[in-house]
Amino acid sequence: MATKPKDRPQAPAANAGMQKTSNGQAPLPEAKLKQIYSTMLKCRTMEEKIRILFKQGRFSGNYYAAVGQEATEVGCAIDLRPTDTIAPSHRDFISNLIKGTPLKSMISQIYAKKTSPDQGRSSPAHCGYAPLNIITPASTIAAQLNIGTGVALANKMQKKDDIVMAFSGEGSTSLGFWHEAVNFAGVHQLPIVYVIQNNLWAESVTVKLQCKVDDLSLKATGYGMPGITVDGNDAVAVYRVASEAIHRARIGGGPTLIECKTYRWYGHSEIDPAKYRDPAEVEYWKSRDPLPFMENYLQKYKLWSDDFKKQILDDFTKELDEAIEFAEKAPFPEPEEALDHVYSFDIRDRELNRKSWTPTVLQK
Amino acid sequence: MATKPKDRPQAPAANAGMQKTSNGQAPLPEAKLKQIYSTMLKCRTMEEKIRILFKQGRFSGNYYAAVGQEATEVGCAIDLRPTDTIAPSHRDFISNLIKGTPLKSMISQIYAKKTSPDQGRSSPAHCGYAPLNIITPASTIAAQLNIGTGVALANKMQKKDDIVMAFSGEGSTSLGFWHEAVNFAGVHQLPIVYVIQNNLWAESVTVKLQCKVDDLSLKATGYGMPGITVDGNDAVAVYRVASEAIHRARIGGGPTLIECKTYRWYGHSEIDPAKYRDPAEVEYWKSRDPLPFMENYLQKYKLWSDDFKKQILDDFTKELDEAIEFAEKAPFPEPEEALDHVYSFDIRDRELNRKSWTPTVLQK
Amino acid sequence: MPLSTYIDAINSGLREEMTRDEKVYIIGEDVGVMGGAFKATKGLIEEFGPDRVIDSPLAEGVIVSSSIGSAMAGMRPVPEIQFVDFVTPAMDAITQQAAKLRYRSAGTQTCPLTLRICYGGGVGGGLYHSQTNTTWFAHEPGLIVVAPSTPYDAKGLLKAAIRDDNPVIYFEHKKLYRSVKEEVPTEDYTVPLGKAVVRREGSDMTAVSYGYTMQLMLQAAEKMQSEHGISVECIDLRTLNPLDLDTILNSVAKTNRVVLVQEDHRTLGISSEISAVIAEQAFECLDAPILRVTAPDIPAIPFSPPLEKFYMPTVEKIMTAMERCAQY
Amino acid sequence: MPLSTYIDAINSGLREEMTRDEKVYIIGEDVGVMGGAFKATKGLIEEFGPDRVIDSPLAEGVIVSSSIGSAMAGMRPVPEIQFVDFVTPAMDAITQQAAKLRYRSAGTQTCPLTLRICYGGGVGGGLYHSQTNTTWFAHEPGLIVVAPSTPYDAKGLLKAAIRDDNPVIYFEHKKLYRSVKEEVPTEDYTVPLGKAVVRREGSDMTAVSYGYTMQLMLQAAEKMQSEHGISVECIDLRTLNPLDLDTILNSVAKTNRVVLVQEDHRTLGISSEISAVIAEQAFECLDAPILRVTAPDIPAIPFSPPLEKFYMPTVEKIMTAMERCAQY
Ligand SMILES: Cc1ncc(C[n+]2csc(CCOP(=O)(O)OP(=O)(O)O)c2C)c(N)n1
Ligand SMILES: Cc1ncc(C[n+]2csc(CCOP(=O)(O)OP(=O)(O)O)c2C)c(N)n1
Ligand SMILES: [Mg+2]
Ligand SMILES: [Mg+2]
Repeated sequence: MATKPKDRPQAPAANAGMQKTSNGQAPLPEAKLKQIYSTMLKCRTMEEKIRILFKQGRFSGNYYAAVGQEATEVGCAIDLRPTDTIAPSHRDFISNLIKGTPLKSMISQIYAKKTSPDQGRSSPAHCGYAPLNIITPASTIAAQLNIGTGVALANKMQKKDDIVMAFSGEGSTSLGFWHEAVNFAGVHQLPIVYVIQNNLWAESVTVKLQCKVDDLSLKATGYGMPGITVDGNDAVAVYRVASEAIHRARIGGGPTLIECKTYRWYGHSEIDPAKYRDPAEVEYWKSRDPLPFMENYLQKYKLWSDDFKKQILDDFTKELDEAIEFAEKAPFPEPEEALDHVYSFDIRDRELNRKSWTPTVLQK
Repeated sequence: MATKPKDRPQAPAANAGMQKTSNGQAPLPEAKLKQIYSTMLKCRTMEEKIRILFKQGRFSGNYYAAVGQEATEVGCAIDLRPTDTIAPSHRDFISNLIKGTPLKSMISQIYAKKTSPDQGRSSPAHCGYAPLNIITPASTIAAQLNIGTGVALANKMQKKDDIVMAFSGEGSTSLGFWHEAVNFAGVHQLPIVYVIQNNLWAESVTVKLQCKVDDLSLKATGYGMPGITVDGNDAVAVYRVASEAIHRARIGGGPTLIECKTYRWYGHSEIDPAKYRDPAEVEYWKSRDPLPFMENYLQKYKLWSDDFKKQILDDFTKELDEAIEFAEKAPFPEPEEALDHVYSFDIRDRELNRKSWTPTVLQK
Repeated sequence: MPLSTYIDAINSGLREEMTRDEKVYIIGEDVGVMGGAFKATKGLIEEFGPDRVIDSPLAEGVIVSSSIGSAMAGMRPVPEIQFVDFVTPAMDAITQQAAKLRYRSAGTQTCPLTLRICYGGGVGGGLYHSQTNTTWFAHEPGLIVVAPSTPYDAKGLLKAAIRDDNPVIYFEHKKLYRSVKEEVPTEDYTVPLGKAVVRREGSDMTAVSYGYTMQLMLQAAEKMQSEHGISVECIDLRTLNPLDLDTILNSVAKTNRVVLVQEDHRTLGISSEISAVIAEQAFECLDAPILRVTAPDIPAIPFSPPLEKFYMPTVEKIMTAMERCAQY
Repeated sequence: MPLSTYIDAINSGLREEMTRDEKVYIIGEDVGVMGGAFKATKGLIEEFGPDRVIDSPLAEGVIVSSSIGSAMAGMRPVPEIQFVDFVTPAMDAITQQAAKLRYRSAGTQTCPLTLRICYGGGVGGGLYHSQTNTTWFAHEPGLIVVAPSTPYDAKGLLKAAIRDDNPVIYFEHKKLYRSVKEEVPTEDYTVPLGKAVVRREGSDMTAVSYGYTMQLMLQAAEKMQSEHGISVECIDLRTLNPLDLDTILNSVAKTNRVVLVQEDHRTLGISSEISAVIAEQAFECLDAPILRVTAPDIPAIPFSPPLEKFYMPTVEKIMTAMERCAQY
């Protein structure tokens, strides 16, 4: 006989759980709401500043702004502990700010200076920070998510209650690596939260050509884990959904797949005019800017004042300017530092490699 | 706000479709039922014979028997046209028999003789046949399924109504390649039918460690295609489900993911005693042998006679013995043929490669 | 003949082949509406439509494997990998399927495809947008690997590749896209696969390279002539697999000295193979050690400008090696 | 000291390291209840439980990438790839992540893992169970690649690899598993990574190999002595990346002749690099061409016995090259 597949085993439970905490009955603590807003505002401020610096030619390379996606990034990552791990993609530079990487280190990364966490090795947006367990990203799509899955495995093995927050774009979900990692986390019930930032575009490719389904959290069905789609521009909704997933992961309840529907305001990178998009689509999403949305929310709960915003901006702008000045003045790495950190045995590297273009036999 | 994912967009439609044709209301034509049975019987007979030949040391290498899975293989592939393509895995040697590859070619493959379709290059169970569009398999899991997806793309581009039948085991579904191909077929609505033969084991690894879900057709949800799970030991049920999927693919309705729940009677290969399985599990599944199941079915419709079976066996055994004799007498390839078919320009290969271990400078 | 950049040569090569043969199609990330990350496929989706210029999902594996299948079924796919740094998901498709399909089926199933891959450093791309990785494929019998260094060859090799019955990996260097111009015929022509070319005749030593560093090598050779009166014969490999050994060995027999230049890091770059072939088959001809000018053995090109500069071969580094070779 | 096979040496090396350090764990296909396709991990799941001997899903990518992550987080994973023919899904994890993590994080994030990979032909495995593919990894700075040829080294290198702070790719040759026996200490010992060893001293020529063909080369050397009175110094590379050039160059300086032996096909096998290094740095020492004994350039080892036999290097083929080298 032909049988209809059993219904998704876990997703309903998760959704059910979601109802309890995420439909707005109990408002979040005031301090948390303010923290979410102020962090989003800082992210926005920093990235718009970085974009200007790029246009001014003050750093080389490129930058992948998450402007428009702050509610997702902040809502997911704001409550992480220092010992939790973030697996960021190319568009998650701001996750460093959220988790607490020093601004001077971050802006040094933008300038590829010796003072950056990777001493100028990766491209500007690719910032990791070991002291806070932010994985230094490769550009390879989904690579950090895979490594993050391994960190979650270690957490489980070591019986720690640290969790992993792994970001990916909707484009990433098509990649084989992505599938292997998420499936693995399902089998081993790892303490990890997978967040798909569905910003509708992977570079110039629409999500319609990426995947046949509309709600990417449906993919969770095939991995036997809870899946949920949330408005990624609503920081409070994201926060609630993420909190539940983080909590579940922490107490050994396994992984969750969250899709945040959001939008990338600008081009894929600073050199992409993004002409492939309908201007009306861009306008629509700009009208759903997560920042005013959150301002309204604060107003509703009488937590808002113009001064509150001004204070955040004043303080942060000062800090940011200092960081920029620091980074601009910081030295570049020395050329020969290119030979370091290949292996754990450093001196050997240099010896080995000097031979690369100066044959020893002729040096004598 | 947090939103519940929309329900699977296409699977219900498919299941609905399935109800109409597959719940046994209209019996299949008599000739088809007999053909299904006789083909299953031939597959079983051939594989049991091959296993004996292996034990007798009459061919080298190894063999991966599909004994126990004949209802799935035959039910899925029996109605394919010569111009349709099969993408077989290591366990689908019998798909050649079903599609019509000459027995002499098939048994020559077992013996790695010059007369095999690949002139002795691949291992015994890895048999393709270009005239009937059976892809010559690599051992790499899911590789044929990926190539088959490309054939389906070509069929669509060339506006042909040929389809592709791609087999994989449940283990294969964990692999990144598998995911990339199935997702791609969903996006492009390709004329392909993916059949997962869930025989509960991938070599020694239980499906419980492979994937968190029980019904693997649930994976279809994430790819936006119909998914259905069927009793893979019920040839008629499989046939109905496959026929609908094949039909849908042929008329441009896109891909389907079918999970056939079945069982591999013997070890992963002929050298695997499969001690990791509970004997009770093996017994249970042997009691669900697809062949007597089909015999009963024929009896129910008064299509059965002992003579019918005997006739099939007599004829086929004769043909098989001839093929074995042919293959045993056939020559091995000449050693230097190892150098052929590297590129389209054959002669050059030999010249190039003779240098490999006889430096020309010293030949003079 | 009009002057053309390297990337325009690729673009017009694609257009001409798609016009000539309707079985030719393109698939890859951002090749359609965006016209490619570097605009190599610009205008093609407008001309040939989205069925023949396919914006694929973000999945290099199926970009290549679907091309293998469609090629087997009669199409002539020209898949693209945006950066060779991201070719790894397609590693199985390329090395285990495309390279071995003809062989494993004794010639009964084949996959004539042309996989375009953008590679190379020197443009500030950093660790994951500057890699070379040609070795992985030059090492695989069954694949033809080409890497043009000029606009003329870029077009001619591309057209030859698309028409060839073997799987061809076509490496295009991003630094060359807009930095060199050359006369490129508007009439149909091809450049033969498997043939190196002597770009500059010389008598004192043989220098061998491909891609971007071929251009540097040529400049170094000119300077060696004008500044030191040393005549360097320059060979452009063009095809990295299978290698055109005759052209190399004949030149070495004439000059007796060899300098090999590659952008790739040192260990097991293509120069290693060329050196080994010469040391085996032209040993008698050698008057000096075979010198290699390569990048150092580090995992990839770091981003920070001083680090990238340190990594890349330069005209000066090449000249240093040539001088030492000559003085030996 | 008891005699041990190569595979038993691996098995007891794993057991000892898992006992010594509870951070060490194993992950791979069929490594648990089955004890591995070749029984390398036999008995370990019984001893250490399924949390430390993990039967993974059929997905080489995550076998390696999860190991990278867990290593970064303090574990000492020993993942296994069943056959190197199936390493391609892990190509990104190995070459782009494991090899580059330390580098891209300036040493702040590292992944000490030991990836065991079974490789090699000569056992009737056919196209997809016989490959070598060491070049892909020997070419990648940031990886340490070892390939033991004896039971003693198999155990000692494995233990050294597990304790090392770098990602180590450990190639084990399936033909060696049960074909050689040797005394292996029961006390703790390691064999240093990055050091080749002179297996046999000699004065007339230097021969270099690793893995299974190292054993053939040794036999050929014995015969050269007894049948022709030619004394061959045999070097076992043991580590393929980074290469121990000093041991090789010192030997060549003594013998002035070189034969390189590899099971891999010819183009861009490890012998190419060794030849290039010698031709560059020890040119003065050479009295004869550097000869390579390799498999022919075909995509993989075909299954049919006459074809496989044709492919594999043999003692006879190696002796032919040695004789020619001596006669030159
Ligand atoms: C494996 C791989 N293929 C291709 C690329 C090039 N690339 C960088 S970002 C990107 C699009 C990513 O889209 P998505 O996952 O949706 O993330 P978003 O940029 O929208 O945040 C592509 C194709 C890459 N980095 N890695
Ligand atoms: C990429 C890859 N990894 C590993 C293997 C080794 N291998 C061959 S068959 C097999 C198990 C396959 O299980 P499944 O897909 O369920 O098919 P079944 O054997 O049960 O028919 C494995 C691990 C392989 N052939 N390819
Ligand atoms: Mg996106
Ligand atoms: Mg199975």
